[in-house]
Amino acid sequence: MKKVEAIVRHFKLEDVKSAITEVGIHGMTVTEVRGFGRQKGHKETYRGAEYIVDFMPKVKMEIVVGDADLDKLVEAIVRSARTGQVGDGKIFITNVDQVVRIRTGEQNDEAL
Amino acid sequence: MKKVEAIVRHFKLEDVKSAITEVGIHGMTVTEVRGFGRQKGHKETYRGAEYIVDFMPKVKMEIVVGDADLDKLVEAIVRSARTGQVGDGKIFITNVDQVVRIRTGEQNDEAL
Amino acid sequence: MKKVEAIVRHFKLEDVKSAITEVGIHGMTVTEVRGFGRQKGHKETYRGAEYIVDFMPKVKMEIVVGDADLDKLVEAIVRSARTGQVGDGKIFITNVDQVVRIRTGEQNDEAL
Amino acid sequence: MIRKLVFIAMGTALWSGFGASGIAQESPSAPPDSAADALAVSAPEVNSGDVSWMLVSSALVLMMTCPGLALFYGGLVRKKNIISVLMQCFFLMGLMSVIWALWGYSFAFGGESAFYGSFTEHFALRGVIPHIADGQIVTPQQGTIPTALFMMFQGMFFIITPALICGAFAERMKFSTMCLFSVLWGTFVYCPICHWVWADTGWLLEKKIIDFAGGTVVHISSGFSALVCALVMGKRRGFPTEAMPPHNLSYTCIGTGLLWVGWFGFNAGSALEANATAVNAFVATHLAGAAGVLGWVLVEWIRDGKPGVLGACTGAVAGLGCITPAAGAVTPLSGICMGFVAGACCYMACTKVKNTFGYDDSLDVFGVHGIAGTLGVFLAGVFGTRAVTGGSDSVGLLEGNAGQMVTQGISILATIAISVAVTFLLLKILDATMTLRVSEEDEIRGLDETEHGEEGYIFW
Amino acid sequence: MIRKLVFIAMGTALWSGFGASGIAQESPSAPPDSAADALAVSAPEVNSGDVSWMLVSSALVLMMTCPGLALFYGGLVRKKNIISVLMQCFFLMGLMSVIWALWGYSFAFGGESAFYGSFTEHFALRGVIPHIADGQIVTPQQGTIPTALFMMFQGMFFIITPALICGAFAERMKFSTMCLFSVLWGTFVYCPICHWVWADTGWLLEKKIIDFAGGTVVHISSGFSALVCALVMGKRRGFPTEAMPPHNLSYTCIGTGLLWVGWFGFNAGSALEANATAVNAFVATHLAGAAGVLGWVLVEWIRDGKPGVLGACTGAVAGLGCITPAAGAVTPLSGICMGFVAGACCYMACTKVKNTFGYDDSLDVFGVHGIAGTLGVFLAGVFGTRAVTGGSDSVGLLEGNAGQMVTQGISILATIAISVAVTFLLLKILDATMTLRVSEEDEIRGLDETEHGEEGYIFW
Amino acid sequence: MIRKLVFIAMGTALWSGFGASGIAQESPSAPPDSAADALAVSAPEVNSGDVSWMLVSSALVLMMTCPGLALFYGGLVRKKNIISVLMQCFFLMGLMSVIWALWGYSFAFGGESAFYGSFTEHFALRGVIPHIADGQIVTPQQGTIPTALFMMFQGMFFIITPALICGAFAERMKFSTMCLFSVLWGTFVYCPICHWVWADTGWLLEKKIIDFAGGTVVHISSGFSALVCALVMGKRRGFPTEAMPPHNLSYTCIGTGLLWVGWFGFNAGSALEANATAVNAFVATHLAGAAGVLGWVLVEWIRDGKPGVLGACTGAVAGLGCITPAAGAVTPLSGICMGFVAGACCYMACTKVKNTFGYDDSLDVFGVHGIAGTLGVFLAGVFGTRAVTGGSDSVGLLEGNAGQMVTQGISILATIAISVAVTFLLLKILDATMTLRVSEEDEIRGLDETEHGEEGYIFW
Ligand SMILES: Nc1ncnc2c1ncn2[C@@H]1O[C@H](COP(=O)(O)OP(=O)(O)O)[C@@H](O)[C@H]1O
Ligand SMILES: Nc1ncnc2c1ncn2[C@@H]1O[C@H](COP(=O)(O)OP(=O)(O)O)[C@@H](O)[C@H]1O
Ligand SMILES: Nc1ncnc2c1ncn2[C@@H]1O[C@H](COP(=O)(O)OP(=O)(O)O)[C@@H](O)[C@H]1O
Repeated sequence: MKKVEAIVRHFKLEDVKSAITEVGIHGMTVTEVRGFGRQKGHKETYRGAEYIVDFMPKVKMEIVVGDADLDKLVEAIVRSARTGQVGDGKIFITNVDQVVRIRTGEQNDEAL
Repeated sequence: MKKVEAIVRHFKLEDVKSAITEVGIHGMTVTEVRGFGRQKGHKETYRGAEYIVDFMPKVKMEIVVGDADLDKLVEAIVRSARTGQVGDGKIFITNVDQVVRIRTGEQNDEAL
Repeated sequence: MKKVEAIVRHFKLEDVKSAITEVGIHGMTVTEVRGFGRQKGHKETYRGAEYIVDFMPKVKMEIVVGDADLDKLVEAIVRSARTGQVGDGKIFITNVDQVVRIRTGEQNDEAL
Repeated sequence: MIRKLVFIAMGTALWSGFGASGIAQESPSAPPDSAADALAVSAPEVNSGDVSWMLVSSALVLMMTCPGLALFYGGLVRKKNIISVLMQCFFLMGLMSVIWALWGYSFAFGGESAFYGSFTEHFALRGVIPHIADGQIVTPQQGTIPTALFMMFQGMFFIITPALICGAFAERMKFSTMCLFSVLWGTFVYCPICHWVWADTGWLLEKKIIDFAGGTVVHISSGFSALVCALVMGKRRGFPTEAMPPHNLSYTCIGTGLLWVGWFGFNAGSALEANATAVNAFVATHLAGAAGVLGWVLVEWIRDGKPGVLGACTGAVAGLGCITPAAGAVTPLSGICMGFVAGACCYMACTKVKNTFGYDDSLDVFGVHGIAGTLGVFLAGVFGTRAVTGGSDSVGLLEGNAGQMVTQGISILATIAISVAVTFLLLKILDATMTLRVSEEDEIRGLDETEHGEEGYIFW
Repeated sequence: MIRKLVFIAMGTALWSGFGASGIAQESPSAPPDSAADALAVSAPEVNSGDVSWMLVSSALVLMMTCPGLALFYGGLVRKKNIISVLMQCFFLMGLMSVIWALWGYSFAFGGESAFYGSFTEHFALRGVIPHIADGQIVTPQQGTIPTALFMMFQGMFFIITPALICGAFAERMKFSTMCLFSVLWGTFVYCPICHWVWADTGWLLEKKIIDFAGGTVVHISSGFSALVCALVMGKRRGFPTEAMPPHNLSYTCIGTGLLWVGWFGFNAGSALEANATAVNAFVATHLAGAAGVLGWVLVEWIRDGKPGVLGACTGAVAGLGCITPAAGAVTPLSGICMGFVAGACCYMACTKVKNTFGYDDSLDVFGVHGIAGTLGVFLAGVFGTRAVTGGSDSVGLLEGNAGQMVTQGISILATIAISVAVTFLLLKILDATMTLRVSEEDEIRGLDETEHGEEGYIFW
Repeated sequence: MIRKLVFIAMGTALWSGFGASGIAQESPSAPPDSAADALAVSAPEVNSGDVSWMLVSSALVLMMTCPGLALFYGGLVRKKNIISVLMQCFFLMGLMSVIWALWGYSFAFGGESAFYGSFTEHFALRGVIPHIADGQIVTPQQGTIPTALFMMFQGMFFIITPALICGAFAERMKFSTMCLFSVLWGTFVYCPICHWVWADTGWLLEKKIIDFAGGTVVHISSGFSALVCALVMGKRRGFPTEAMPPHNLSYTCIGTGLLWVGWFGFNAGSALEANATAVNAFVATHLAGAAGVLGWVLVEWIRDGKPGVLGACTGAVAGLGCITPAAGAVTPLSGICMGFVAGACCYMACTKVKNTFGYDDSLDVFGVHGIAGTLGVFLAGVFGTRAVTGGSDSVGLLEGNAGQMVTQGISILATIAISVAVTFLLLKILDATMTLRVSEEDEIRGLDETEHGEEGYIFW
């Protein structure tokens, strides 16, 4: 099994969710994060004191899938999260050794 | 070493923490996340406009352990986080190559 | 490629960011987390009711780097995040199979 | 200045005084309209300064419920229940106001009985608001203000008192049951006590109780009813093992600030005129609130090691609650003593007493309002002075009038008795018919989502 | 009490009454200064109670804009736009106040025309504030209060009305355009309507319109202008498919509480005296707000299955908006009816109507203020009664004066006509010259960052 | 209307006027009680309109400290220090009120000296509140209101002034030291300056200073003391390299709205009557605040490229602070000028000046209150006019009275001198005895956790 971590723009969350469910994947975990990268931040000024905000709000989606679903999942994310502007985000794929569903104790692919 | 990521219900956090410390593990990192899965969300209505909230609040616990402790840790989580209702959450286990304790520079099992 | 997850103190975030960018790494994702470990928590009292707060606010930095950059990155983090007091945090290193840049579809090292 | 209002009987709440000298004494059995006509002839003219102050006071007391109490309570619950607390306070502003206009005012202030009012005399504001009688426009008047304003000011008390009780069953009560409970409680607990103490023919008024602005009517009644609610409804799931710290103390602090400001309307408004009594009530109220802060924080600092803002806020409310019955009868200096004692005692009630007995009065309604109110009615009997009430008879225990303590004691007991008995009865009936609590699953998910389908904060 | 103010013409807003009996009748064409001198001789003395109440009322109406409306609206937008909403409300307090002092008051209340005021007569507060004429200090007076206070009270209305409109184009309008739009709208929509209804020579006043505190001037004008804004500006990116729930309903609830309290100044202050009319307006206002809560929540509970705090708050505003034109002309009991109807109708307008036509009135300014205001002006003609307005002629439809309905209808139509036409024109001109909306990218990032360079909450 | 109060000396704060015409002139050396008796005979009657307004004003000024200032400051600090700021403001409401009742009022307004008051004359409100003398009830009166109300209104100023200073040492001062510092500062800085300016025998009053509502007493004193605090205490850890943006600007905006509303009590209340002076002060205050918004925002928009809500809020406070000494002496038009200038100048002080000198005045108390207050006292001498103050002598520089500028200058310098000197001394003593700052570790963790053991928001 693989864990797909996708860092995407905030307002793309719903689109990506739809795209993912369309390809038949029905579980994910989402975290609010701040990303630092090529995308230029913005300036905030409070009583003349300037702050460069270079951590941009993003969401991280974590989706664990069986190896068979990996490619179509990645493709769905890339398609739905892209705007073409700098800052669209990244996808990181890592290996998962084991999955357990807490409710039933089911393991691995059955637990997804 | 293994990283155990457990997505559990919010109100189970204290119970799981106790169960984990009872089996002798004394470190973890917790993140507030939103989970999408089988568990049905709920409907919110604002001036007649309905929103389906299908991202449920969950907490993600990340615990890195030596391989020897893995099984009892997973068992402790499953036991303490279970309610038997849909939405109890998942456990994902991945491999960790290296651990460093920042304060001392200690590495791997010594750093845990 | 490797994913470096560093759990560090809140107020060290800017220092660590600087140290990392100085060694030539220009992307990272940051999450607000709560850490439980050796560091003693504190007591809060509300109308005489005491609560032990043992989840300390921390930030988790996730940085994916090519294997070549790993050591200098870890070194930079350890150097900049250390105070020498209990609670400085940990670094966890895991393997990353694949990286995709959503904007361009570039893969792996090119995507970083 | 020699006090003008010497005809006000010692220890009598001033607004009753107007009644006593106006309606009650001169034409006790006259029907309202002709009484009003009579007033139009004999009563003092409407005084713009008094009207101005009473309009403001009414607005201030409304502000106490929302945003005041809504924030004070809202900050203390867990995030998942913030909406439910706001909704309880806010919806009661709608519900209780209409009930008051329909029958509440009439059942509190109408009728000739010593023990209860009349549902019909002023039903739907009959004889209270401007109307046409024999082709003449009649605007009923009470003292120097229109009766409609007196009714409105009193109505604001009718809103906040059941809202105070909500703190006891916060985070677990069904909203629909809460609504019905509040209407019934307002009718069968609040109105009778209000009648006893402030209606012309009330038996406690007759006994010359000192309860200037509602120590019995508001604080003891709500505080003890709250205790009954906490006991009958049972604890919140997880109490007391699970940590349930306030989710937003900044709200609680803002709310307390607004409560404090509103309390000036509550207490100084209870003079019903912008006169020296109002001024004394204002000053005594402020200093009692201030001393309440010091009292609680001092004890907390010594016992818990740190002074907290929740303690400061709770101490203020304790001091303000304690001075309420006494504000028009004691000097501001006595106010300082009373506030300080109340702050310290309520700390003990909210910590030691609650822990000992183990009931889950979620937001400490009993520990603050019940205790401070009781203390206040008691101490009003001790510190009451004719320098403030006017008249030539001695007033409180310190002026040598030990009999007042008996009156105060009887008033406290009677108020507790009716509050406990009727609240218990109502809760039992409601539990049997529509249940009091939400399901355990709903309690865990939080009432915001399950009872109201809304979320308090959406910060991402 | 027989009402003192029998000389006030039936159905005439009281403040115009002063004008009618003072300036207009006795010296209609006298220049302001000598009129003021004349007043100094013949007018009633400044009454401290009335001054006190009007100072308070002015403060309360300011409080309605910020924090009241700022919180009410601020809580309803998404987190990324909270600053922009606060800024719009707050900055308008600065901008509109200065415009009012410079020419707004003059253009609303100056001049002799039936249709528009004079830019010059009171330009920069000439003849309004204390000044020296022939070596004598002149402090112009209107009724029993200084004219400067009348000007100030009215000025607070000039602030809040454009601020209300901001709800329609929230989350997408350019700040600079919003500023200019508000100044132009205030000058060319607000001031004329205000002149028609409340200036001595206004044609709707002449027709004896019942609009006590601004059903036409404030609510219909802002509500219908808001609708035009929503239509001309177009929808927010993502509307209606994307979920845009309120980011902080607790703010909305606090804001509503403050709006409610402030509304007492708005409505009861419109009596311009601390008298029985003010009291009636206060009570009617409160009960209409309360009934509005019940009206909305009841319908919502039945239709959506759950009673929400946003519904309760919106219902309150609907009820309060509806009673505004009628508060000094109907009894508090009619207020209950009006509030209840408004609550229920506005629910329908904000849900059914908006969905059917599909415009994006972001915060439902039209659905609440437009509808409730129209309803209120209409129902004022139905329920108006001489028991409240004084005088001996019948007032509303229920008293047999069907002609009043025609006047009310004309007033509504005229107000809608000017609001829609001028707003449309202004928006088209501004769109062509400086554009109305921010760029799509800025809209996505949020106006806080892009228009103001600030963040609402930094919680980590 | 010709001004009634012609006997009030030009440039004299009105409340001193009462003293001057009442106590001071007729029986300067009489002991308080018999003076009060004398008043009961010769003084004007208590006026319900004036009492009403002064009760409201007192409530409004309290509201300025909490929730007003508490929110304004609370929003500006980092999340980990929100409780500490709220606690400082709230606890001072308790602490300073009791100190004021015990000796503060006496030391400010008692005695015969030109330079300091008497600790004993009115110790514990002796001769201020109702009491019995020779078997007679005595309610001391001042002008048309009870003395207790005058004392209370003044007491609210005694609370907010040290609370203002808290902005300078926010996020690093020990709470216990802050408490003691505030008591000492109130006693040895505030009370003397207050005595100079507003007590019957004060030397600056004697010199006919124009300081209507506290430009010297409140704003210069707190602003310059704040500067000393910032310098003596040193910078916050990380200042100025680390970003320390406001954690909750919505709080700051709400707080400013409430400050603005409360300021009407502060300034218009300083007329001590609901009269034309109060009205003028109200209007001038409002327009100065409004112009302050425009002044700051305009400069900020030009220099920083974007208009921010923090700028709008700070500009409002600057304008309101600047008009404070002048509100009862200049016309509202001058108020617009003064507010605008203050907004622009304070922008410069908070950005250029602070950056140049590099001190860490955390929340810009000096840059706002110090600068705006100084400007205000100065400009009051320029714009003061007999059209507003009454009387027949010319008042300000523009009316040809250049001498007034000297008085204003001396007043400013004297206020700065005592503020700087005594504050410096107190801080040095407190630093040596109990230390001023928390430990560096505590500063990093935040004062909420370390000083108060509480958390501001628990949102998960
Ligand atoms: N090396 C990295 N490790 C972890 N996260 C990264 C890394 N580089 C970028 N990111 C994440 O991806 C987001 C987008 O990256 P950015 O360089 O701004 O644009 P793009 O994805 O278009 O190249 C960043 O905000 C950050 O959250
Ligand atoms: N494929 C997945 N990848 C990542 N997280 C998942 C996945 N499936 C479920 N989750 C997480 O687990 C939580 C519980 O899953 P759900 O399907 O609702 O119930 P259950 O655990 O009882 O099967 C979800 O809310 C989500 O956070
Ligand atoms: N086994 C673990 N798994 C995951 N996170 C851990 C683990 N142990 C510690 N941490 C994280 O590291 C942080 C610091 O650990 P702690 O034991 O307090 O101090 P130190 O890093 O100095 O040993 C914790 O707050 C927690 O977030």
